[in-house]
Parts: sequence; structure tokens; C-alpha cells
Amino acid sequence: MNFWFTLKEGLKGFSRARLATTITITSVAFALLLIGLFMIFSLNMKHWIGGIRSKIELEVFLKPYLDNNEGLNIKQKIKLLEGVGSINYISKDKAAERFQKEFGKSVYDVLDSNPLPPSCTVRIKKGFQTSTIIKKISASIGKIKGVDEVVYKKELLSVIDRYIKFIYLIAGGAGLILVIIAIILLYNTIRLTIFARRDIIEIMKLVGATESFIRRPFLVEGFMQGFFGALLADGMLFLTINIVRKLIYPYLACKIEIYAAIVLFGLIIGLVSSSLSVSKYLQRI
Amino acid sequence: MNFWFTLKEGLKGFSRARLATTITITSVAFALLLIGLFMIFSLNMKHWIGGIRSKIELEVFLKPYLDNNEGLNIKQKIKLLEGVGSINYISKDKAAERFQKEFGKSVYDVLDSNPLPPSCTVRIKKGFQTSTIIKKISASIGKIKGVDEVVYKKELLSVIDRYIKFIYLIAGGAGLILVIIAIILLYNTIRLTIFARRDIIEIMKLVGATESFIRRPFLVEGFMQGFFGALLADGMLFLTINIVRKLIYPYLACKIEIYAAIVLFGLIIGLVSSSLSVSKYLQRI
Amino acid sequence: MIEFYNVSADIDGRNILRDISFRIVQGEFAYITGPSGAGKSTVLRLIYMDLIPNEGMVIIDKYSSAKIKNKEIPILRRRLGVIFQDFKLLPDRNVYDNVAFALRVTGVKGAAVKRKVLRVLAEVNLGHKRNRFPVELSGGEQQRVAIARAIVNNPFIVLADEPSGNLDEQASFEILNILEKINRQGTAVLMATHDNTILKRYPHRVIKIKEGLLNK
Amino acid sequence: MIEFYNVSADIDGRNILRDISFRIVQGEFAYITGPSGAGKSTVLRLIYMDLIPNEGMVIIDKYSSAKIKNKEIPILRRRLGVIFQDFKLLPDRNVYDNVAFALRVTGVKGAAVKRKVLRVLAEVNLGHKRNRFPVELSGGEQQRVAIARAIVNNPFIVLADEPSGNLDEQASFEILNILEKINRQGTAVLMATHDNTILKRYPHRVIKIKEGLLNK
Ligand SMILES: Nc1ncnc2c1ncn2[C@@H]1O[C@H](COP(=O)(O)OP(=O)(O)OP(=O)(O)O)[C@@H](O)[C@H]1O
Ligand SMILES: Nc1ncnc2c1ncn2[C@@H]1O[C@H](COP(=O)(O)OP(=O)(O)OP(=O)(O)O)[C@@H](O)[C@H]1O
Ligand SMILES: [Mg+2]
Ligand SMILES: [Mg+2]
Repeated sequence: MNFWFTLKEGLKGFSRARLATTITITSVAFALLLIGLFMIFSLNMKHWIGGIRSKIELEVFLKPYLDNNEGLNIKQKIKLLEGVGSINYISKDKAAERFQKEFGKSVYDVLDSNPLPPSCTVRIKKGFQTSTIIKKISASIGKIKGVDEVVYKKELLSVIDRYIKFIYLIAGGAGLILVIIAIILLYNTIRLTIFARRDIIEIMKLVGATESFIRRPFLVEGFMQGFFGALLADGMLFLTINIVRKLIYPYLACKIEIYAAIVLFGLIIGLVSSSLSVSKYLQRI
Repeated sequence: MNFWFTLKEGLKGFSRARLATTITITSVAFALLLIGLFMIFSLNMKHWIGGIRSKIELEVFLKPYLDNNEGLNIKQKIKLLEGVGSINYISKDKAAERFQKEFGKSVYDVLDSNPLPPSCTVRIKKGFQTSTIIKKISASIGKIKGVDEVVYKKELLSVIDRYIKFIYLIAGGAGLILVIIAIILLYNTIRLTIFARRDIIEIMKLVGATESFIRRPFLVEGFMQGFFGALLADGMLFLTINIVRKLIYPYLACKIEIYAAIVLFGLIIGLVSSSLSVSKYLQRI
Repeated sequence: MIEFYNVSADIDGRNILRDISFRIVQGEFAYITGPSGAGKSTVLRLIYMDLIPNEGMVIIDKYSSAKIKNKEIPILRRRLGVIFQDFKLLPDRNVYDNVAFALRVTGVKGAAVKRKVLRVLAEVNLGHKRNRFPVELSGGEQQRVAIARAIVNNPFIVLADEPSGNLDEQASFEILNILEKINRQGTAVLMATHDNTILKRYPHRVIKIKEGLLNK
Repeated sequence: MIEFYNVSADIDGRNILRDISFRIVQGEFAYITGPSGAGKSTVLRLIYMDLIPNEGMVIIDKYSSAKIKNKEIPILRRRLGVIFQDFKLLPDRNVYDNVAFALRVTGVKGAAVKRKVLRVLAEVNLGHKRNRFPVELSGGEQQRVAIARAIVNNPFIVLADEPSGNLDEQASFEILNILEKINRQGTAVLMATHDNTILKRYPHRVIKIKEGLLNK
């Protein structure tokens, strides 16, 4: 059958059932917006979590009798280990300053010399920021000569590890539910628009139209509804993102892929829903 | 007109358009589930944020020469201040232990006596956990005789304050969008089911039915669709909550009011949507 | 009782009827004839006020097309009995409920509905099919349901648009007998028809329409 | 060409036709008559295979009701021209597209469609209303669209269910003239009708049905 005829028929379906088409496109758009918002949310959450993890650091206390040169030497050695990112060397003097901040008193108030050891604050590279890998790095650092003790927030790290798993689970679950809800709502909407035209399908069959002849214009229509719905959803998403950026959170992340995914999603849903719905009325002889 | 007749007509509408009814109820249920999930999420977020805030504490350093009795005395005085919750008194000895944990060295390694001051960790009651109030409390404590210095994480607090505002904004905005999406999807669905029966409304008018006579059974139907959809949504929400509690997070909070709100919401949406949709076909003479 | 004063009617900007004037008095029986597309059904639509004339005035009972309010139209329609050319049965209700619907809109309730509906269904020979849905009926049976619905209300006039189009001669005659019977009881009848056999066998006043004009 | 062998047909478990046997040969013209609800439309449904007999067999052209596959039914229907009693026009397409649809399903394209459609519309006197939608037509005009759609395909048989039910005598005769014309060109015609005037004026073989039984 002629491609252009099918396309024309599908497009005509738009004007033939204008109200139904408007309703469907709006519904498609809002359901897709839902999915889009969820994708934006996930993306930003991923960034945030990355931000938190990257703040994990090891505190390496060196023997207190080491001088600055020796300390910096050890810093260099640590730097060579796999997974180690930036290192911040804290000399005895800096440690004294830190003490004052922490306890509201200078060490020199009670003592003549500074008893505090020099230390290094070691950041961990991306991809190495899990409990087990950090444990290994910590052990390697501990074996370096001149290192007294390696301290890091084991508990915090394991809490983060556990929480992130948990947050991923929650977000994944919520996302799945959202997507399922959106799909069901879309499918239902398109089913209803075809339900409203079941008589027409019946008549077409009586006039000798084959199933595929009847189905194709509906598929084109579903495809178009998915497409225009997705465009509308993209528009609304774009607006929402810009409003959020202006008013609330200027660093909101977004990727062009999300817009593309929405269009793809819309097309697939439009096609599948209309295909399934039409088939329902084609089954009977 | 007879109430029972209206009710019966509305219920008959269910079996008269069985497919449309099924579709609508499913759609209503899933859209309401969406709203329900959002309410559960908000409720839990409120709890979590409360949890974080309640961890804010003031560290009150006392003069280092005070003995234990004098320290506990000051603790009592602090306790009397408005907004102060539990207080944890840290004696000079405990401070020494803390020092060892923090710096990996005992104070007694270098000194004979303990230079660390006694201190109190002061928690703030719920409702007083904002930047400005804590600042006031901190000032009052500072004026107590024997108190050397009051330290707390001003920055963290203001960050939390800002973030919470931000999180509330995001969540509120997202919630509003979700609710709008759900309403539009529901309205569209119910509109479509009535669109599918526009001929019937037309015939009823020609036979001499008044607008309210035609409208009422559709209202009952919309009401019922809202009601059964809400019940289904409540069921799905209940299941989801229990699955989440079993598998992911046993402390997930939920209130009976959320279930009630869903039912109320369903009824209102069902009524309003069907009322508006029918009116569309009643307008013309 | 039914009066057309120089009525012109447009539908969607297209002129259908031009300068039609006639009158049907209480208890009269009249045919309205003319070729297909002449405007017979349109005249009936003007009577049940589904259409308001562009020019001129239609007066039905105490209602005038110039002054009637939207709210009054249902009241008027309940006092008319209309047999639509395309039946206009409610597809989601069975025969009984289709006929009962016309009674219920007027506020009749309970046992009275049942009694009246069963009586008219018997009159059109469809008592045994009262639980069928319109799709489960033959064309002629649907037509008879439409007739039953039109007369169940004791209207002051029956507007019948081709009430015998789908009926065999025997059934047509039965329908005409019913219409004449209710006419003898005081109900006016205005019937659009093409059927010359009927016109000859049941002679009454004939209003002829051709291309939207009255043909005297 | 059309053969009914002891056909019985149930719809929804209700017996409608019993033990019907008849045959229509190529190029024949036959009427099918009987009272309302006798089963005339059901016989036609068996021919366009909208209904499969419970007992017996219907043979149309080279297809048998016992063996036809779902996929073959549209092929068969395209070779028949059916005028449905309730017209079954597509409400969302105008007159031209309604008629063209029957051609397009068979794969006819472009200019050929236009030529054929305009020719049959002229034949039923509706060329000037080709852009109207079904709701914008009178009952008789809709009937003529249905007739145009049935004959546009050059079917080997035309099944006409009350093709003159909504037409005045003059228009009925014109339709009968068209049917006789295509019949002379070799197309068989099977027409359900109640109209005695037509039966007398255009005499052909008559198949009588009464309460689901053939009435010889
Ligand atoms: N909704 C409409 N929009 C435009 N034109 C219409 C509409 N309804 C009817 N017409 C036109 O008005 C004219 C008169 O129609 P009407 O239905 O009154 O004819 P009729 O006399 O009842 O014919 P028939 O005997 O075929 O039923 C016809 O030409 C028809 O095409
Ligand atoms: N879908 C259906 N379900 C149940 N019964 C049906 C159905 N369709 C038709 N019937 C019944 O089958 C019988 C024959 O119907 P059919 O339409 O063949 O009659 P007909 O001879 O065409 O009558 P008419 O002249 O009134 O059109 C009727 O009694 C009708 O009630
Ligand atoms: Mg008419
Ligand atoms: Mg029939």
C-alpha cells in the first residue's frame, strides 16, 4: 500500500477526531514530562552523590619527630600509590593552628614546644571511593616508613556506602514505578481514543479492508501523537528546568540525551499502544 | 428526581461501557498512586530532615580550672534556658580520651597534667533548631559565669537551613507538578470516556432529558470511578509500602491520613472531571 | 397548535428551507412528502426545536422559536413523540430501558413505568424482545422500538419520520393503524413518508415540500 | 456462485435461521422478502461472512464458509458490493472519501479513484454533495451514498438491504434502474425489500423467508 496514503490517512485522523487527538497529545506530553523530570532528578542525584563521595579523605599522622622535608618526602611516596588523588600536607605548625580552632586554646598556652605530629590529608580518586578499596590504600600507606597512623571515617564511609545503595534502590524503584504509571496512563489514553472509534473499525472491516490496511493509519496516528506529545513534553521540561535554574538552583544538570530519550519513548509508546489497541478490535472476524 | 434511580443509572454506566470503565479506573488508580507516593516521600523527607536538625549541638567549653561539681552546676544552669534539650557533660578526663581518638596520641604522653577544659554538648529542642534561635541560645550560655567559649557549626547550620529551604522548594515544586500531571491525566481520561458516548448524550437531549437529568448519572459514574480508582490506588500504595519496608527501608513512615487524602482526591477529581466533560456536550441546544 | 410563519432555515450557513408557512391544528393527521433531500426531516427538527429558524417563527403549543429558552426545550420535547428517521436508540440500553427512558425523563416512576412500557411494546409486537439491545434487533424491529418510545408518553403530537421505511407492508399498515388510533384519541400526527401505498390507503392532508419550498 | 446448503445460523446462542438452502447463479437478479425480523439481513450477513453458519455451508464464489480463513474474508468482501440497511457510512469522512475508501482498500490509486468515484456519485445524483459529511445528509442521501459505495468496485454481486427504504418512489425507481443496468452488465443482484410496488414493477425471482425458514 502507498506510504503517502497511509501517512495522509494517519494525519487526517488528527483532524477527524480533534478533541480526542488534543486530549491524547496532552496526556502523552504530561506522562512523558513525568518521566523526563525523573531522569533529570536521577542525573542530579548522581552528581550530588559523586560530590559527597569525593569529600572522603584519609588523615595520615606521621611520626612527630619528622621534620618538614622528611614529611614532604613521605607525601611524595603516598602520591605514587594507586587511587590516591590530591594530598594536603599539614606541618606541625598548621596542626597547632588546627588545635586552637578545635579546642579554643593554643598548644603554646600550656607547653613550650609543639607536641602535635605532622600529617597528610589524602583524597581518593573517583572510582576508588569505596570502603574496601580505601581500606587497602590505608594499609599501603600505613606500611610506609615514617607513617605513624592512618585515620579515616570508616563508619561514615560505610554509612555512605550503605545509604547510597539505599538511595539508588529507592530512586530506582520510584523511577520504575513512575515509568510504569506513565506507560499505563498513556496506553489507557490511546486505548480510549481508539475505543471511541471502534464502530469505524467495524465498518472498515465490513467494506473489505484488511487488518493491516486498517491498522496502519492508526499506527501513524499513534506515532504522531507520541511525537507531538514528546515535543510538548520536551518544551515543558525545558521551561521547567530554566525556571528552576533561575529561581532555585542554578547548577541543575541536564543532558540533551534526556530530551532525545523522551522523544524515543513517546514514539515507542504511541506505536505500541495504538497497535495493541487497534488489534483488540480487529481480532473478531 | 429519584436518588436511587440516579445511583442505579450511574452504576449501570459501569457495565454499559465496561472497557471504558476499566480503563478509567486503572488510570485514576495509577494517577492517584503517583500522588500517594509523593505524599509518602514528603512525609519521610520531613522526618529525615527533622533527624538531621536534631543532631545539631553546641559545644560549651568551661574554664579549665573548674572541677567536676562546678561543671555540673553550670550544666544545670544551661538546662534552664529556653530551647535547650539534653546536655552531655564532658569532664576533663573524657576530654583527654577524646583528644586521643582525634589525634592518635594521649595528652599524658607529653604532659603530666591534663590541659583540656571540661565542656558540655548541648542539644537543641525541636522547633528551636534554626540559625537565629541557636545564635541567641549560644549568647545566653556565653553569659553564664564559668563558661569560657561556646562553639557550634555555624556554617553547617546555615548550610542546612539553606538546603532545607531549597529541598522544600524542590520537593514542593516537584509535588505540585506531579499533582498537576495527575489531575490533567485523570481529567483527560474521564473526558475521553464521555467523548466516546457523546452520541448518547445527544440522543438523550432529543428525547427530552434535561441537562441535570443527563448529567447526574455521569456524575455518579465519575464519583464511582474516583472512588474505586482511589481504593485501588490505596491498595497498591499499601503493597508498595510493605514491600519497601520488607526489602529496603523498614522505617518507612506512613499515615492513615494519606490513604484518606487519596480517596478524597479521587472523589473530587472524578466528580469535577465528569461534570466538566459532560457539560461540554450539553452546552449546545 | 403547530404554526410555521414564513420560516427559513439554514444549517451551517447553507439554506435548507425557504419561506415555509403552514399550520397543523389540534388532533389533525397530516403527511409531509417530497423527494429525498427536500427538507422533510428539517421541518420536523424545527418542530422539536433541534433547529431554530433564521427567519420567520415556529410556534409549537405555547412555545415560540423566537422566545423559547434553552431550559424549556426539554419540557417541550417531552410533550412531543418523535420517531427519528435513524431511530436514535440508546445503544447501551435494552429495548425496555430505551422506551422507559422517555418516560423517566418526565418524572414517571416505578410501577407506572413498567405498565406503560409493556403496553406500548405489546402494541408494536415487541414484548418478547424487551431485553434485547438495539444491535440485536433487525432494522424493522428497531423502527418499532422507536415508535413505541415516541407514543409511550401520550404526546399531544407524534412526529413520525419515515416510520415504515424498514417495515413490510403488513407491519406498515399495523403502524398506521396504531397512529390512526392515537389520532382518534386526540393526538395530532405529522408523518414524513415516501410510501404512495400508504398515502392512498390512509388518505389524509398532504404537505408537499420540494427543494426547501412548500409545493401547494 | 452463491449456494446455501442447509444453513442454520445462531447469534449469541439464539437460533435465527433454520435449514436454509438456495442458490443464486451468476448474473441473476433475486429479491429476498419476508416480514420484519424474518432473517433477511442475516442471510446477507452470511454471504459477506460477517456470520459463519452453525450448521450447513455457505459457498460464495470460490470460498466456503467451512474453510475460509480470516485473512481471506476481506478479499471476498471487496468483490461484493453491500448496501447495508443502516448504511454504515464512516462518520468522519465526507461522501467522496466514503466511496473512495471502498476502492482504496482494493489497492486502486490516484486518478483512477477520482474518476470512478465521481462517476458513481453522478449516477446516484450526489456529485454536488461530495464534500458533505454523513451527518450533513438527509436519510435518502445517505442511502444513495451507501449505494454508490456498493457499486463503485464493480462487484460480481450486489447485496442490497432495503436500498429504497428511505427513498421516495421516483428515487427508488432510479435506484432499481441502476441495479437493473449493472445486472444487465453481468452483475448478480440480491435485494432485500418490503416494497410491493417495486416487486410488481420490476419482477424478478423472489426468495421468501418467514421466521427463519424458507417459504417456498
Ligand atoms: N447537518 C447538515 N448540514 C448541512 N446540510 C444538511 C444537514 N442536514 C441536512 N442537510 C441538507 O438539507 C437538505 C434537507 O435535508 P432533510 O434531511 O430535511 O431531507 P429529507 O426531506 O428528510 O430527505 P429524505 O427523504 O432523504 O430523508 C438535504 O439536502 C441535506 O443534504
Ligand atoms: N446481534 C443479534 N443478536 C441477537 N439477535 C439478533 C441479532 N441480530 C438480529 N437478531 C435477530 O434475528 C432476527 C432476524 O434479524 P434480521 O436482521 O435478519 O431480520 P430482517 O429480516 O432483516 O428484518 P427487517 O426487515 O426488520 O430488517 C430478528 O428477530 C432479530 O431480532
Ligand atoms: Mg429525512
Ligand atoms: Mg434487515
